[in-house]
Amino acid sequence: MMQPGLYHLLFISTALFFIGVYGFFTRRNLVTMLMSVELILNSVNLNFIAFNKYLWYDKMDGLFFTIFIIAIAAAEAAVAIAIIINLYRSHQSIDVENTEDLRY
Amino acid sequence: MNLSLLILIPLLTAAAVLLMRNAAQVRWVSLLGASAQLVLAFVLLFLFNQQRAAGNTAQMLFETQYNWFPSWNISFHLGVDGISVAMILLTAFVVIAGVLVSWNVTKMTKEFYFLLILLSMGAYGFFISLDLFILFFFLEIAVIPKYLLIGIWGSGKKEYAANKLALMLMGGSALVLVGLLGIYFSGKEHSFDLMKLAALNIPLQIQMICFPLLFAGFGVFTALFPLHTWVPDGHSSAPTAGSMFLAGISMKLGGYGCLRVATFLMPEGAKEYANIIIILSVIAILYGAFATMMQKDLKYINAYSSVSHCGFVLLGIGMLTKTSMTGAVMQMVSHGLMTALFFAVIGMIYERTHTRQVSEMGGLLKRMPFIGTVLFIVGLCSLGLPGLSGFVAEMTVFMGSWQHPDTFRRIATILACLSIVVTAVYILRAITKTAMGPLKEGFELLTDATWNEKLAALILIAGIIAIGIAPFWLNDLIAPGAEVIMQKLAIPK
Amino acid sequence: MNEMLTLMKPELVLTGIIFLLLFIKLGKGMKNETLLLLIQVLLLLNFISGFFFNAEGTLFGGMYQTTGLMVLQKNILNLGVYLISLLFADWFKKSEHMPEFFMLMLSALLGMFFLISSGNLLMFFLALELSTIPVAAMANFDLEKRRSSEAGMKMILSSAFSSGILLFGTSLIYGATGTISFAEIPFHLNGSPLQILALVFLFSAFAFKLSIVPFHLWTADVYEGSPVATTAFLSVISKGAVAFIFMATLYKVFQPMQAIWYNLIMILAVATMVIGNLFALRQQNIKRFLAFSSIAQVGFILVGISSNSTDGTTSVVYFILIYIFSNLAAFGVAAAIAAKANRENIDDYKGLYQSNPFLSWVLALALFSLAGIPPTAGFFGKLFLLTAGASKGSYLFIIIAALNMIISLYYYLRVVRSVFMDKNDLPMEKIQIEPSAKLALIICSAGIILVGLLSWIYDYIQNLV
Amino acid sequence: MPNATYIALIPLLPLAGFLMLGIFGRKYFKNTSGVIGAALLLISTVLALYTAYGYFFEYGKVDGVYQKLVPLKYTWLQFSENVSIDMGIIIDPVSVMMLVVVTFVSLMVHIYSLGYMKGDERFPTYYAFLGLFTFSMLGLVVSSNIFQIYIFWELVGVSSFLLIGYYYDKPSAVAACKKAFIVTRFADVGFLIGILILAFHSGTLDFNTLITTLTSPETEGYKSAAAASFMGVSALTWGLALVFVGGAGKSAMFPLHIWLPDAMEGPTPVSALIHAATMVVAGVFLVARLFPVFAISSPNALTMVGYVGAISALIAAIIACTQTDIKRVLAYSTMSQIGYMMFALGVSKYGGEEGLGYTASMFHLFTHAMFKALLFLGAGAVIHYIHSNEMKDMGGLRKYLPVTHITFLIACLAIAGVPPFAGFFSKEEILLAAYEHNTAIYWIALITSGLTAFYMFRLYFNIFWNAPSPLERAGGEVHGEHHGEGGFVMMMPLVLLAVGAAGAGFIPFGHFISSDGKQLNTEFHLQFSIAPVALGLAGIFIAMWMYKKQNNRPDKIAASLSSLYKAAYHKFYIDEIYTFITQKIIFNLIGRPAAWFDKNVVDGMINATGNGTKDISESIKGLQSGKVQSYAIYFLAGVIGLALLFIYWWT
Repeated sequence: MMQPGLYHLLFISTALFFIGVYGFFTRRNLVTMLMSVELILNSVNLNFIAFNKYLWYDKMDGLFFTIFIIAIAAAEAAVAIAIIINLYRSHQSIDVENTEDLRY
Repeated sequence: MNLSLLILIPLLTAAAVLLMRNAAQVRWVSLLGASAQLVLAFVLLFLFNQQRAAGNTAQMLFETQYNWFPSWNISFHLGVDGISVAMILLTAFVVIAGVLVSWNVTKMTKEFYFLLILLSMGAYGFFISLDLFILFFFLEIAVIPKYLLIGIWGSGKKEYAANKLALMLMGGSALVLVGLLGIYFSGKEHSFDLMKLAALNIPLQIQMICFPLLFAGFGVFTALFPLHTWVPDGHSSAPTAGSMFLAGISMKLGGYGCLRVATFLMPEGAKEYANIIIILSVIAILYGAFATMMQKDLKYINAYSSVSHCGFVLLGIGMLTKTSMTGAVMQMVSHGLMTALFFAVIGMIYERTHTRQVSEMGGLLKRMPFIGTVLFIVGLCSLGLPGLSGFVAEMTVFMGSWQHPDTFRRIATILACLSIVVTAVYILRAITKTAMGPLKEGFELLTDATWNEKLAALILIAGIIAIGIAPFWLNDLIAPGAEVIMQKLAIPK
Repeated sequence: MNEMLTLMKPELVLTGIIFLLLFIKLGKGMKNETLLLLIQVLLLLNFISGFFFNAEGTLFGGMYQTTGLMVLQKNILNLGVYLISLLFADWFKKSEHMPEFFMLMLSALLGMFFLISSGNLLMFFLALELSTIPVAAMANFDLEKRRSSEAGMKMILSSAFSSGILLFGTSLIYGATGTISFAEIPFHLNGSPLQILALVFLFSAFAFKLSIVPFHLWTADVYEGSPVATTAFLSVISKGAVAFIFMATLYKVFQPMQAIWYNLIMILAVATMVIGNLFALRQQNIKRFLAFSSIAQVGFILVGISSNSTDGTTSVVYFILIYIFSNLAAFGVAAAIAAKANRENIDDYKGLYQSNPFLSWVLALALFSLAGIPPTAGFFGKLFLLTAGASKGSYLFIIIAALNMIISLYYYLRVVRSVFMDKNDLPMEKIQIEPSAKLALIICSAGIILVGLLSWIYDYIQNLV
Repeated sequence: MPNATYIALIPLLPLAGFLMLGIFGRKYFKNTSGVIGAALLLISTVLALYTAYGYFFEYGKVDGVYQKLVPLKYTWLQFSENVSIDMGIIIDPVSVMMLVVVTFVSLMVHIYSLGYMKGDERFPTYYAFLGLFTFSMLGLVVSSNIFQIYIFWELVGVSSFLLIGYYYDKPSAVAACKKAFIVTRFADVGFLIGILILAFHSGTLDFNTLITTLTSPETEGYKSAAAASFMGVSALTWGLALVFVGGAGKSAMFPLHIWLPDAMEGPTPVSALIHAATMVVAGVFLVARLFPVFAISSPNALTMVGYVGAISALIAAIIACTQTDIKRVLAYSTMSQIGYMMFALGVSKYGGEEGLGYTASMFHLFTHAMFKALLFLGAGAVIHYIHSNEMKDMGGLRKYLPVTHITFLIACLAIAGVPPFAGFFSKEEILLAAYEHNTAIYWIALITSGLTAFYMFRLYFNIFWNAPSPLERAGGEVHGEHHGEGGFVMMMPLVLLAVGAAGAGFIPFGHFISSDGKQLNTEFHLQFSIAPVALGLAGIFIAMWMYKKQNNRPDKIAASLSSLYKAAYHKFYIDEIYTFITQKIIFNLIGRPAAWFDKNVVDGMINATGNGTKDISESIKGLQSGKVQSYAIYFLAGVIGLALLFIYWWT
C-alpha cells in the first residue's frame, strides 16, 4: 500500500479549508459558523504538520505553531461563545440574519 | 528689518482679540493691529527703497531663515522683492479698511475679527515666504477663515457658497501641492527653497507636468476660466469685509503664485503653455465682462467684473514680457484696492437700503453724497479712468502685450482692449442706475457714511489715487522684480 | 534576567498593572473613582518611564526584539490609552465592570506591545490574537444593548475568519521558506507564486485590522455598535499598532518582494481612500462617520508606507501620533455629547456652538486636523505622508490622494457647518464636562496645534528611525 | 525759451479750483465758488494770452519757422528705456492757439454761469466740474506725448460725462451722459490701439520723436510701419486711421456723432463750452497734431479723414434743417462745422501753399469757437427766459431780449459766412483749399454752406420773429419776464464773444499757423467767394421767406418732400440702428448667452461633480449590507482576486 505524500495532505487540508470557508459563508447559525472557522484553523494545523514532517523535519516550528493555534482557537471560541450567548439574550436567536441592525 | 514681524503682529492681534472682553475692545484692538501693520508696511516700503537706493541689488531683501523640519530641508525662509512689497502694501490697505467697515458687526464680533486677522496673516505670510512649503502652508491657512466668514456671517445661499469656495480653493491647492512635490523631487538635493530651486534649472519634462498643475492650481484662486465659478457666489454671499478680503487679497494670492512660483521657477513650461494661458485669460476678460452686463445684483456685478479684471493679471503673466508682467502686478494691486473699495461701498449701500438689486435703487446721490461719490470714483477706476489706478495697470498690460509682433498676441490684445468698452457699459449701468436718476421712494431717510466707513473709503481711495496720479513709484518697485523673472525666461533650455 | 527586565519594561509594567487590577477585583474591590485615578497615574508613569532607560536587543532567540523606535511606538499607544482613560472617565465610573474593561483593554494593549516587538511569525500570531480577542469582548461591553452584542459578534467572527486566512498564509510561508523568524524569511523569498499567495494572505490580515478596502466592512458596524471607549480604542490604538508592525514587516521581512507589495499598496490605498470617503459622505451617526473617515485616513497612511523609506517610517509614526490626538479629541467630544445629551447624529449638533463653544472649537480643531488644514498638525502629517509617497514619482497616485483630501474636507466641513452655522430651534443645553475629560481634550488640542509647529518632535522620531 | 512754470499754471489753476471746490465747496464756498472759479480762470486766461504773445512775437519763431518747444517734460511711467509716458508741455502754434481759445471761452462760460446757474443747489459742484474740464482740456492741448493726450482725452470725456449728467435726477440727462461716455469710449479703443501700433513701430510715445520717425522714410520705424501690413493696408495707415477713429468719436463725426445732440441735456453754458467750442474740436486738434504723419506718410488715411468730414458736414446740415429743439439745431450745426474743419485737413497737404487747408481748418476752429459759443450762450439766454428748448414756444423775442437778439444775429451771420464776419474768412479758405484739391468735397461743402445759412436763420427767425411773442400768446406776464436777460454777467460774455465773432476774421491766421510752421500768406480771391456768399444769402432769404412771419409754407414744403423730411427729422434713424445693435444684438446674442453659459454650463459642471460624488456614494451603500457573511465573502474575494492579479498579470 502506498504512503500518503505531502500533496495528499495538502489536498486534504485545502479541501478542509474551503469546506470551512463554505460553511462560514452559508451557515445561518452563529455556532455553526464558529465551527466552520475551527475547520479552517484545523486545515492550517494540518498544513503545518505536513510541511514540518515532509519538508523541514529537522526543526519543530510547525509543531509548536500547531499547538499554539489549537490553544488560541480555544480561547477564541470561548470568547465567541460568550458573545453569542449574550447576543441570544438580546436577540432571542442566534441566527446571523437577525443581526443586521448595523449597516450602510 | 525682520520680516517675521509681518506675521507676528497679526498673530499677536488675533491672540489679543481672543482675550478681549467686549465687542468695542475687540474692534479697537483689531484696528490697532491693522494700523500697526499698515505702518509696518510703509516702513518696509521705505527701508526697501532705501536699500535699493543704496545699491543693494540682491533679488530678495531682508532675508531671514530659520530651520524648520530640517529632515525635509524645509526652512522658514522669508524675504521680499518689489513685487512682494507691493502686495504687502495692498494687503495692509485692504485689511485696515476691512476692519473699519465691519465696525458694526454684532454677531460673534470676537470670532469675526479673529478670523479676519487670521486671514490677513495668511496673506502676509504667503507674500513674504521664500520657501514653497511655508508658502503653501500660508496659502491654505487662508482658506478656512474664508469658509467660516462666509458661512457664519454671510447672506443669501451662504452655506452653498462657502462650501463651493472652500472646496474649489482646496482643489486648487491640491493641484498646487502635487506641483510643488514634483518640483521638490526635481533636484539632486530635495528642497522647497525658492531661491535654491531658481538656481537649478528644473528638468524640462518635470516643467511640462508641474507648470500646468501649479498654474491651474493658483489659477483657481485668481479666477482662471473656467475655474472661476466660486467667485460670483463666494463674493456675493460673503459679508462686506469678507468680500473685500476675498477679492482684494486672496484672489491676488493666486496671481502672485502664478508669477512667483509657476512662471519664475519653470520658464520653459511658461513658454510652452503661454498661448493657452493667453486664450483662457482673454476669454475670462471678455466673457466675464459680458456676463457682468447681465447681472442685476451689485455684488454679482463686482464679482463678475473681478473675473474680467483678474483676466488682465493672467494675460499680463501669459504675455511673458517685462512690461506686461509689471502690468499684471500693478493690476493685482490696483484691482485689490479698487474691488475692496467697491465691495465696501456696496456694503454701505446694502446696510442702508437693504437691497443690492440695481433695479430697486435710484438717486442715492441725493441722500448720501459721500457714498455716491465714492461709488463714482470706484466705478470710474474700474473702467480705467486716468488718474486712478485701474488705467495705469491696464495700459501697462496692453503696452507689454503689444510688444509681441505676432498676430495671435496682437489679436488677443485687441480683444482685451475691447473689453474696456464693455466695462464702461456695465459700470455706468450700475452706477447711473443706483446713484443717479430720481430718488426711489422709501429712500428719503437714508443717512450718509459714518466716520469709520468714511475713513475706510478714504484710505482705499488714497491708495487708488496714489497709484493713478504717480504710478512711477509702483512701477519702479515692481519692474525690477519682473526683470529678474525675464532674465530667468531668457535663459535658453 | 535583568536584560529581560530592561528590554521588556513596557510589557512587564503593563502586565503588572493588569494583575494589580485582577487582584483588586478579586479582592474586596475599590471605588471606581479611586481605581480609575490609580490606573491613570500608572499609565502616565509607564508613559513617562518610556522615555528612560531603554535598551535595544532581542530575547528568546529573536522571538522578541526591541529598538528605540519600537519603544516610542509603544509609548505613543500608551499615551493614547492614557488619554482614553481620561476622556471617557464618566462612562467608566458609571459602569460596574470597569476593572474588567481595563483588564481587557490593557491586555489588548499588551498584545499590541508584543505585536510591535514580535520577531517571529508565531509571536506575531499570538500577539495579534491577544490584541484582537479582548477587543471583541470590549465591543460587547454594553451587555444589555442589542447593537453592542451584534458588534461584538461581528468583530469576533470576522477576526476569527481573518486569522484563519492569516494562518493559512503563515503556513504557506512556513512551507515555502521553512522558517518562521522574521530575520531569516527574507533570505528565502524569491517572489514565487506560492510566496505571492502567502504574502497576499498575510497582507489580508493586516488589511483586516487596518480596515483597508475591501477588508474593512466590519469596521463601521463594530465602531457604531460598540461603546465609545472601545470605538476610540479600535480606531486609534489598534490601527496605530497594526500600522507600525505592518510597515515593519513590509520593510524588513518582505523587502525582497518590494515591487509587488508597492503596487498592491497603491491599488489598495486608492480603493481605501475613495471608498472610505464615499461612505463617509452620507453618514449621520457621528461614530459611524468617524469610522469611515478613519478608513480614509488609513488610505493616506498607506501612501506614506508605500514610500518604503525611512522618511516613510518617520512620517507614518508622526502621523499616527497626530492622528491619535485628533481622532481622540473628536471621539471625546462625541462621547461627552452622547453621554450627556444622548445625541449621536450630526444633525443634532446644529447650533452646538451657541451652547458649547469649548466643545465646538475642540471638535473643529480635531476635524480640521483630520482634514489636514493648517496650522493644525494634521496638515503636516498628511503633507509628509504625501511627500514620502511622492518620492516614488507616481504623480497620478498623489493626485488621486490630493483630490481625496477635497472629498474628505467636504464631509468634515459638513460637521463644522452644522456646529457653527446651522440654526437650531431646540439647541443643545450646556454640557458639563468631566474635569479629567476636559484635561484630555485640552491635551489633545494642544497636541493638535503643537505637534505640527514644533518640528523637533518630528526630528526626534527621525533620529530613532 | 518760455518759462515752463507759468505755462504749467494755466492748466493747474483750474485743477486747483476743481479740488478746492470739489472737496470743500459744499461746506465752505456755497455761494462764492462761482467767483473763485472765474477768478482762477481769469488768471489762466491772462497767462495764456501772455504765452501766446510771447510765443508768436518773441521767442517762438526761429528763422521764419515756428518751433515746437517742449519747456516741460518729466517721465510719468517708464515702459522700457525709450518708451515712456511723459507728462510734458509742448508749445507750438496750434497748442498756443488752443490755449487761448479754451481759456477764453471757458472764462466766458464761467462768467456767464454766474448768472445762469445762480441759485442752483449744486453750484459748487458745477464749478468744480467746469474746473476739471478746463484742466483736462488744457492738459490735452499742451500734451507732448501721445499717451498723455490719451490720458487727458479720457479725462475730458469723463468731465463731459459729469457735466452732461449734471441734472442727475433727470432720466434723460442720465441716459445722455451714459451714451456720450460709451460712444466716445468705443472710439477711444480705436485711439488706444492706434497708439499701440504707432508706438510699437516708432519705438516712442513722444510726439516730436514719433512724428520725425514716422515722416522720414529712412528710419527703421518708418520702414517697419510701412512694411508690416494687415488686410492689405500698411500698419502705419491702420494706426493713423484708428487714431482718427478716436478723434471722430470725440468730434462727433458720422457715424459716431449720435451722442452729441443728446449731450444737450447738460446745462446750456456747458454745451457752449464743451459741446461747441472746445472739447468737440479735440478730434480736429488730434489730427492736426499728427498732421505731418498723415500728410506725408499716409495720404489714404488723410483722404478718409476728408470724406468722413465732408459727409458729416452734409448730413448734419440736413438734419439741422428739421430739428425743432434749438439746442439740437445748434448741436447739429456744430457737427457740421467740425466736419468742415476735418475735411479741410483732409484736403490739405504738408507744407507751403499746399498746406492751406491746414491753416484754414485751424482758422475755422478758432472762429467757430467764437460764434458757436456765442450762439449757445445766446440760446441759453433764450431758454433761461422761456424755460423751454422748443421753437414752437418761442417767437418775437427781439423785443424782450435786445442784446441777445443782436449778438445772436451777428453769430448767425458769422456762421452763415456773410462778409465781413469771422465765419466768412475761414470758410472761404476751407472752400478754396477743397476747390484746389478735391472737387467732390468742394461741392458738398458748397451745398452745406448754403444749408448752414438756411437752418441758422430758420433758427434765428423762429426765435426772434415769426409767431407773436409768448407775451401776446400768454396774454399777460411771461414767466421769466421779471429777470429779463439775466443782467450784466450774462450779457458781458455775449458781447465779448460777439466782438470776437465779428472781428476774428481779420486776423492774418496764416502768418501764425501753418502746416509746417512757416508763414503762409492767404490772399483773398473775390471771384471765388461769390458762389458761397450768394448761396449763403439765398439760404438766408429762403429762411426769411419761410419763417419771418408765421405761415404754413414750412409745412407745405415739409409735406412735399415728406420722406426725406421724415428721415432727416428722425436723424436718418441712426440712433435706432445703434439701439438695435446694442440692445438686440450685443445684449441678447452675447451678454445673455455668456451669463447663461456661466450659470448653467461652467457652474453646472462644478456642481455636477459634487452631486455626482454624492450619487455614487448613495449607490454603493449596498456594499455595507450588515451581513457578516457577505463581509467575509468580500474578504476572501479580495484575497483571491489580488493573489490572482499579482500571480498572473502584474509580473
